[in-house]
Amino acid sequence: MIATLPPAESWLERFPLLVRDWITGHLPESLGWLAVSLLAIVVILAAFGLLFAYLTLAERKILGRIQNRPGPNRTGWFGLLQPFADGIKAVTKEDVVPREADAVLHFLAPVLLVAMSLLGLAVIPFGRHLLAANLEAGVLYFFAAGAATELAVFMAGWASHNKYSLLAAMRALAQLISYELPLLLSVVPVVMLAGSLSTTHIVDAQGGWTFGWIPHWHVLTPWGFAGFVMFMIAALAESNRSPFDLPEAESELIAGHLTEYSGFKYALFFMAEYFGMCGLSAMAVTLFLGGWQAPCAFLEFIPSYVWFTAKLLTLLLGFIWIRATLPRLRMDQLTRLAWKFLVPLTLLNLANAAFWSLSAGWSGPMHWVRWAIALTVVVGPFLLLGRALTAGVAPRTYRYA
Amino acid sequence: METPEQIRDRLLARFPGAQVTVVVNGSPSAQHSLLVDAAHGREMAGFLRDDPVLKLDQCSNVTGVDWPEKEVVETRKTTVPDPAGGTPKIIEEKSKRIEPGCLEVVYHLFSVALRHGPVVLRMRTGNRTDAVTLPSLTPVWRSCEFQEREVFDLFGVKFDGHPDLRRILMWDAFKDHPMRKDYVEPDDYEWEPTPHGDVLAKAKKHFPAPAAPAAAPTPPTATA
Amino acid sequence: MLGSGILQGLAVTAKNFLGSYHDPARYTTVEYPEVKQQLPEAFRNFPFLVTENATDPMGTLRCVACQICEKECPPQCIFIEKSKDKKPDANGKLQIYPVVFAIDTSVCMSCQICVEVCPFDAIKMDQVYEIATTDRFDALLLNREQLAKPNEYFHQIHPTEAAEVDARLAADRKAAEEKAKAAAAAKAALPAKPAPAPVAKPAVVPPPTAPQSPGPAA
Amino acid sequence: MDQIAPTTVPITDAERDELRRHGILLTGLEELYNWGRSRSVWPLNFGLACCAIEMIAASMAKFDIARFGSEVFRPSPRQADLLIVSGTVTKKMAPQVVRLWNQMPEPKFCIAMGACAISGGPFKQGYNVLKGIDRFIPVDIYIPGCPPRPEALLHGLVQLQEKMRGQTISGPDAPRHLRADLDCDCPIPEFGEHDLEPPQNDILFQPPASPVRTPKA
Amino acid sequence: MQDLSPGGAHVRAVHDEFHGDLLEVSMGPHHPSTHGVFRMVVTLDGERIVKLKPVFGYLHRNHEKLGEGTSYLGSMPYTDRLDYLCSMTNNWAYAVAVEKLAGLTVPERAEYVRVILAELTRLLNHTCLAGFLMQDCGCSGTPLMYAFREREKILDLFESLSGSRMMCNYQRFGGCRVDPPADWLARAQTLVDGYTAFLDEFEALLTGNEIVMARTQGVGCMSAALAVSAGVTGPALRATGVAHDLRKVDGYGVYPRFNFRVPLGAHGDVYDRYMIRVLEMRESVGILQQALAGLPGGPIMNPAAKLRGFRPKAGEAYGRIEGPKGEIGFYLISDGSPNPWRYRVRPPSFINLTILEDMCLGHTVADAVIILGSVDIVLGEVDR
Repeated sequence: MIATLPPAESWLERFPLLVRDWITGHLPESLGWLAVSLLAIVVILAAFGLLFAYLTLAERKILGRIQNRPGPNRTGWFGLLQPFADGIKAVTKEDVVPREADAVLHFLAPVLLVAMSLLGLAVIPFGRHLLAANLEAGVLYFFAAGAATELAVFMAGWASHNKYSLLAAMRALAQLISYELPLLLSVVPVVMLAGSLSTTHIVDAQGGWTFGWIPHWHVLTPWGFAGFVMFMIAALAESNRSPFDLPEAESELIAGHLTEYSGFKYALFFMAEYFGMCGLSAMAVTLFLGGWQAPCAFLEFIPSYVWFTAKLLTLLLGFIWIRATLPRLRMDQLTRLAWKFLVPLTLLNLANAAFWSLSAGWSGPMHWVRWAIALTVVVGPFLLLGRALTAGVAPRTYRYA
Repeated sequence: METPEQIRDRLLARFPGAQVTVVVNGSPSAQHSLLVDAAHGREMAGFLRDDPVLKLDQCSNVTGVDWPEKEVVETRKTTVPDPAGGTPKIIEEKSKRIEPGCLEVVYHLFSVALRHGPVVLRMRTGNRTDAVTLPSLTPVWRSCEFQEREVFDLFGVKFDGHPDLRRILMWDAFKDHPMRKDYVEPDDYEWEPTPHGDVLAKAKKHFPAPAAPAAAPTPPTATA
Repeated sequence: MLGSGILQGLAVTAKNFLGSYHDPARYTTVEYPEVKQQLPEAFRNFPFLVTENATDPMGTLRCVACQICEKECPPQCIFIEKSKDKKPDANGKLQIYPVVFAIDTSVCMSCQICVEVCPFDAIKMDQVYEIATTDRFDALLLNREQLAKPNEYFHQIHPTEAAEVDARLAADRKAAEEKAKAAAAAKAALPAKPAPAPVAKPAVVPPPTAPQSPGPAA
Repeated sequence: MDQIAPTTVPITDAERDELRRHGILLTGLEELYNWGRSRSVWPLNFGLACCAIEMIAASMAKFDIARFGSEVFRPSPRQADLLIVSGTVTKKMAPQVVRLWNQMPEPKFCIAMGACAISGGPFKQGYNVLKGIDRFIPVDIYIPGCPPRPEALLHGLVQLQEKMRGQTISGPDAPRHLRADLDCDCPIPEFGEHDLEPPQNDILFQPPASPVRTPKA
Repeated sequence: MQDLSPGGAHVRAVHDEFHGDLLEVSMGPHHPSTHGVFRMVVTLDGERIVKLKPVFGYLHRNHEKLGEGTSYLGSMPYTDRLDYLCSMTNNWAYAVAVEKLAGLTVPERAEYVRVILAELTRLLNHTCLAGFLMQDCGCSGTPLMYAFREREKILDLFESLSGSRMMCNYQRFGGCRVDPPADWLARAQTLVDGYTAFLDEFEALLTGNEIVMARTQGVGCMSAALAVSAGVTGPALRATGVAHDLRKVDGYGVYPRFNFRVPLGAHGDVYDRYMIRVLEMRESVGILQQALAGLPGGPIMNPAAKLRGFRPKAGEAYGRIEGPKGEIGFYLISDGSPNPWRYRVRPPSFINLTILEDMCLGHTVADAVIILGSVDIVLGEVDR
C-alpha cells in the first residue's frame, strides 16, 4: 500500500503534519498561525533538548568504549537516566557570581548563547514537510545567528573577571574571525549551484538519483566533498569542539570562559555547545548530504525525517570520534590553518564549483574530463597547501649511542 | 680519574693562597672529598669545570649538612714510667672541648664529557649563626641555582652571588631553617590517637584537651 | 600527506571502540561493587594480629608485647602497652601480653616492616580495603580486639605464607618440647630453669645456597 | 555509617524498590533531588600526591568511575561537587585547598583520600605537613590506606552517595546555601613565621579528649 | 662561551622583544596540567611568555628530615613515595647508596630481579608520561587511558610480587625482599612479549599525528651545553644529543651484561623528549627479554645483610642509578648510629626543572604546559 502512494503523501511521512493539524484544529482559525509557530518552537526545544541530553550520555559512553570502559551505566537502565541526574544536580546547584564580575553580562552570556544557537535551527528542513520557518535567505539567517555565539563566549570570558576567562575570550574572538570566513566560503558554492539561499531549495536541488541508487547529493561531487570536509573542519572550530576547543582548553586555561560559571549557567553553556554542534551538523546535512533525501530510490518509503536524523546522528558521532582521538591545536596553528589552508582552498573550491556548473552539459568522454579536472582542482591544491602548512614538521629518525 | 690528593695538589699549585684538604671517608664507598676554603671556592670550582683533565661539567648534587657544635671528650693517655722500676703507669687525662659547629655545603661533581666522578667538594661556614655566607657556585654550574636556594631555605646558608636567593620550599614569611638539627617544629599535637615517644610527650602537654566552648557554633556540616 | 597521521589515529580509536565489544583485552573494566578483582596473595593493606584460637582471641594472641614493631614502625602508628602479669599463651607457656595494642590506620602506610621484624609471626598483613568511614577518630583507630583475627583467616588470605609459618612454628614447638623434655630429664637429675622462648626467623629470607655475585659497581 | 542511617529517610531502599516494581513512582522533591545529585557527583580535578595517581587510576579503564557518573573531573572548582583531597596536604598548600573548597558551590562534599589527607599519615611528623585536612574543612568520608586502592575510592564514593541520599532539603542536614544561619566559607589560614595561623579551625576540628581509647568489648 | 647563567642573554632577548601590556597569571598550585601541586607564575604578553617563575614546596613533606629520624630500613617505604610512579627504582637507588655505605654485595639473582623491575618501572613511567603529555596537549583522555591500561598490567605484576600496587617497598639492602616465583616470571614474560604490539598501536595513535607533531616539534628546545650545566639528566638530556645514560656510564648492577642501545635526539624539543622515551621503551623491552631469559638461580638476599639493628660505620656515600626520570641519587652520611646523620635525595625531576624558564620563554601558555609535561616531573620528588 505504501509503495503505491507517492512517498511525500504516505501516512508516515505526513504523520507530524497530521498531529499538528489535529492540535491546531481545536483552536480558533485566527490563532492558528500562532499555534503552528509555537508548536514548532516547542517541538524543536523538546526534540533538541532530548537530543542534547542523550548526546551528552552518548558522548560519555562512546568515549568510554573508545577508551576500553563502559561509561555511565548505573543510573537507570544502561545509564539512560544519567542526563537527568546531571540536570537535576545542575539546576539545584548554588549559583556563584564572583564579586568582581559584571553580574549582568555574566548572566546574559549563557542565555544569549543558548538563544542564538537555537535560532539557527528554525531554518533547517528536518523533513519533507518539517520546517519551522521557510525563509528566502535561510542560509544567511543561519550563519548570522551562529556568528553571535562567539560574541556570547567573549561576553562570558570578559564578564567573569578572571584571567583565564579573559585569555579564553581573546582566543574565542580570534577563532571567530578566523573561521567564519572558511565556513561561509565553503557554503557559497552550494548556494551558487542551487541558485538560492533557501534551505528547502537547496535540499530539493539534491533530489533524484542516477540509476536509482546514486543520489545527487553535493558531497558526491568533487567540489562538494571538499566543501563538506572544509565545512566540517570550520564547524568543529565554530562549535569549539576538540581539536579546536581552545577557549575552554582544560589543560591550559582551566575551563577558559567557563571557569567562573557554576550550576545552571554552566549547564546552559554545555547545552549551547551541543545545540551549536547539532545546528552546524544539521546545516551540513542540508547543504551537502542531501538533507532529508533518502540515499536510494527503493529506500524512500522510510520517512524523510528519519533519514535526516540518521545523517545528523552520523555527523554527531563523527564529532565525538574526533574528540576522542585528537589533541588540541595551538592558537597560532589554528589561525594559520584557517588563513593559509582553508581560505585558499575554499576560494579555489568556489572556482571549481563554477566550473562544475558550467560544464554540466558535458557528456560522453567529456564527462570523464570534467571529473578529472574537478578532482585535480581539489587534490592538487590540497597537497601543495598541505605541504606548505606542515613545513618543518615531519617524523624524525633517531640515532643511537 | 685523578685521586683527590692529586686534585688537591693541582689546586694548591694553581691557587697559591687557597686551603684545600682531603676529607677521608671512612665508609667502604671510599668517596673522599675536598674541603676548600670559601674565599677561593668559586675560582676553584671554575677551574675544576674547565680543566681539560677533569672537565667536571655537571654538578649533580648540592646539599647542606648541619654540624651543630658538640662536646668532644678527648682521652689522652700518657705513659708515666714507674719510678720504682715496675710497669709504666698509664694516666688517662680526659679533656672536654667544644668543637664549634658549622654548616657545610657538599657538591657532587661529575664529568659528562669524560664519564667520571664523583669529585666531592665541600665548603664550610664559619659558624651556624652569623658567619653563614658561602660563595654561590650558580655562575659555574647552572644546576646549583635551585639546589642552593634549597640549602638556603632549609639550612640557612647565605650564598654570595646567587642571582635569586629566596626561600624555595617553605613560604616566604617562614623564619626557621627546618633541616638544622636544633630546629624545633611547631607544636600542633592537640590530639594524637596513638602517641608514643616524642609525640606522646608533646600530646600530654595538651591533656586534658580544653573543653569545647559551650557557646561555639556547630560545625557547618555534620561530619559525624 | 596532510591528514594521514590523523586518519591513522582515528583508525586506532575505531579499532578500540569495536574491540571493546568483543575483545576482553580491550575491555578491561572490573565493575567494582558487583565484581571484585581477585586480589593477589601477596596483597597487603594494614596489619592484623594473629590469634591461635578464634573462640578465645584475646587469650591466644601470638603477640608477646616485645614492642619491636612499635619501635621499627616508620610512621609510628603502633602503640603497645605491656602487661604487668603473664598469661599462658596457646602453648601454655607463660608470656607477657599486650594490654593495649592499637594501630592507627589513619597513619599506617602498610609498609609491612612490622611484619618483617616480628620474631613471633604475631602480626601479619590484612587484605581489607573497604574501610571508608565518616568518622576519623573512632573508626580508624583499631584496638586489640579489632585487630585480632584467627589463624584460619590468615590461611585464607595468605595460604602459602601461613602454611610456612605454621610449619615453622610447629617445628619450633617440637624442638621446644624436645628441649623441655630433655630439660625435664635433666631436671630429674638437677633442678634447672625452663627452656627459653622459641625464636622464629622472619619469613622472607630464603636460605643461602649459591655463591654471591659482586655487588653494584662502585 | 550508623550516623547516616535511615533516621531521615522515611522508607528504606528495599521498600522503595519494591514499590517501584509495582509501578508506584515516589517522586518526592527531596528524593528526586537526592537521587539527582548523588548520581551526578563531579569531582574536582585536583590531585595532591601519590593518592592522586590512584584517583586517576580509578577514573581509568580498569575501574572506571564513569559508571557512577563521576568521570567528569572538572578543572574549575565552580563546577565541582566533590573535593577529593588525595594526598599530603602541606602547610604551604593548605590555604589553597581551603580556598578551593570555598570556591566550590553548594552542595559540596569532601573525601579525604589516604592516610596523609586524614591525619598527615606517614608524614605527620614533618614540619610542613598538615595533620589532617579536617582541621580546616569539613570532611564527609575518610578513606584510609596509603594509597587506598582505586576500589577503595569507589567504595568511598558509594558511601558518599548513601550519605547524600539520607540528607534533607530543610532542617539541620540542609545544604549550607539554603540556610541563613551558617556561613558557607571556611576561614583561610595565613602563613605565619613558624606555622599556619591559626593551626586549625577550632569550630570544625574538635577531636575527642582522650588519646588512647578504652578497648571496646 | 655560551651564557648559561639564569637570566642570561637568551632570556634578556625575550624580555627586550616584548613591550605590550603584560598580564601576570599564576598557574597552579591547582591547575589541571601542573602534574600535582606545582605553581608557575607566568608573565604574559598576549599569550606569549616573557617571564616564568616556578614556585615549589606545595608538596614539601619533609622527606629528608624524616629520613634523619628513622632507621635506614624505615626510610625504604618513604622512598616509594618520592616519585610515586617509580617506587621500584627509588628503592633501588636508595639500596645502592646504603650498600655503598655499608659495603654490602648483592647476589646475582637479586641484581637480575632489580633490573627486571627497574625496566618494568621504566616502561610504566614512560607510558604514563606519554599519556599525561598528550592529555596536556588536549587529548580527551584516550592516550592516557591506553597508557593506564598497560600500567595496570605492570602494577598487577608489582602487586603480586611485593604486595602493593604503587608503594612496593621491595628492595632491601643486599638483595630483594621476596624471590619472584616461576609463575610470576612467566606472567612478566607474557607482558613483555605483548608490549611491543602496544607500543606500535600507541605510536600509530600519536607519533605520526600531524597535530602532535605541530604542537611538539620546535617547542621548548634545550641546548646540550645548557642541559649539562643545569644538571639535566635522563631522557631530557639525551634528547639534546648527549649520550649520558648511567646504565652505560656507571654500568651499575648487571647492566653491562645486556645488549641495548641509547637513543639520542638532535633538537632537544618536546617531540624529541617524547620520542626518546618511546624508543627507550623499545630498548627496555629488549633488556627485559634478556634479563628474563638469563635470570640465574641462587639466593635473593645477601645473608650478611641485617634487617634490624643495621648500623653502617661512620662515613658517607653517594649512590645513583638511572631512574626513568633521570639520575636519582641518595647521599647518606652515617655517624655510626642506626639513623643516618644526613639523608639527601638527589631528585632528578627537581633539577630538570632548573631551566624550565629558559625553555618556555617566547612560547605560549599552551606550550608551557606541554614543556612542563615533557620534562616529566612528579611533585613528590620535586618537593620531597
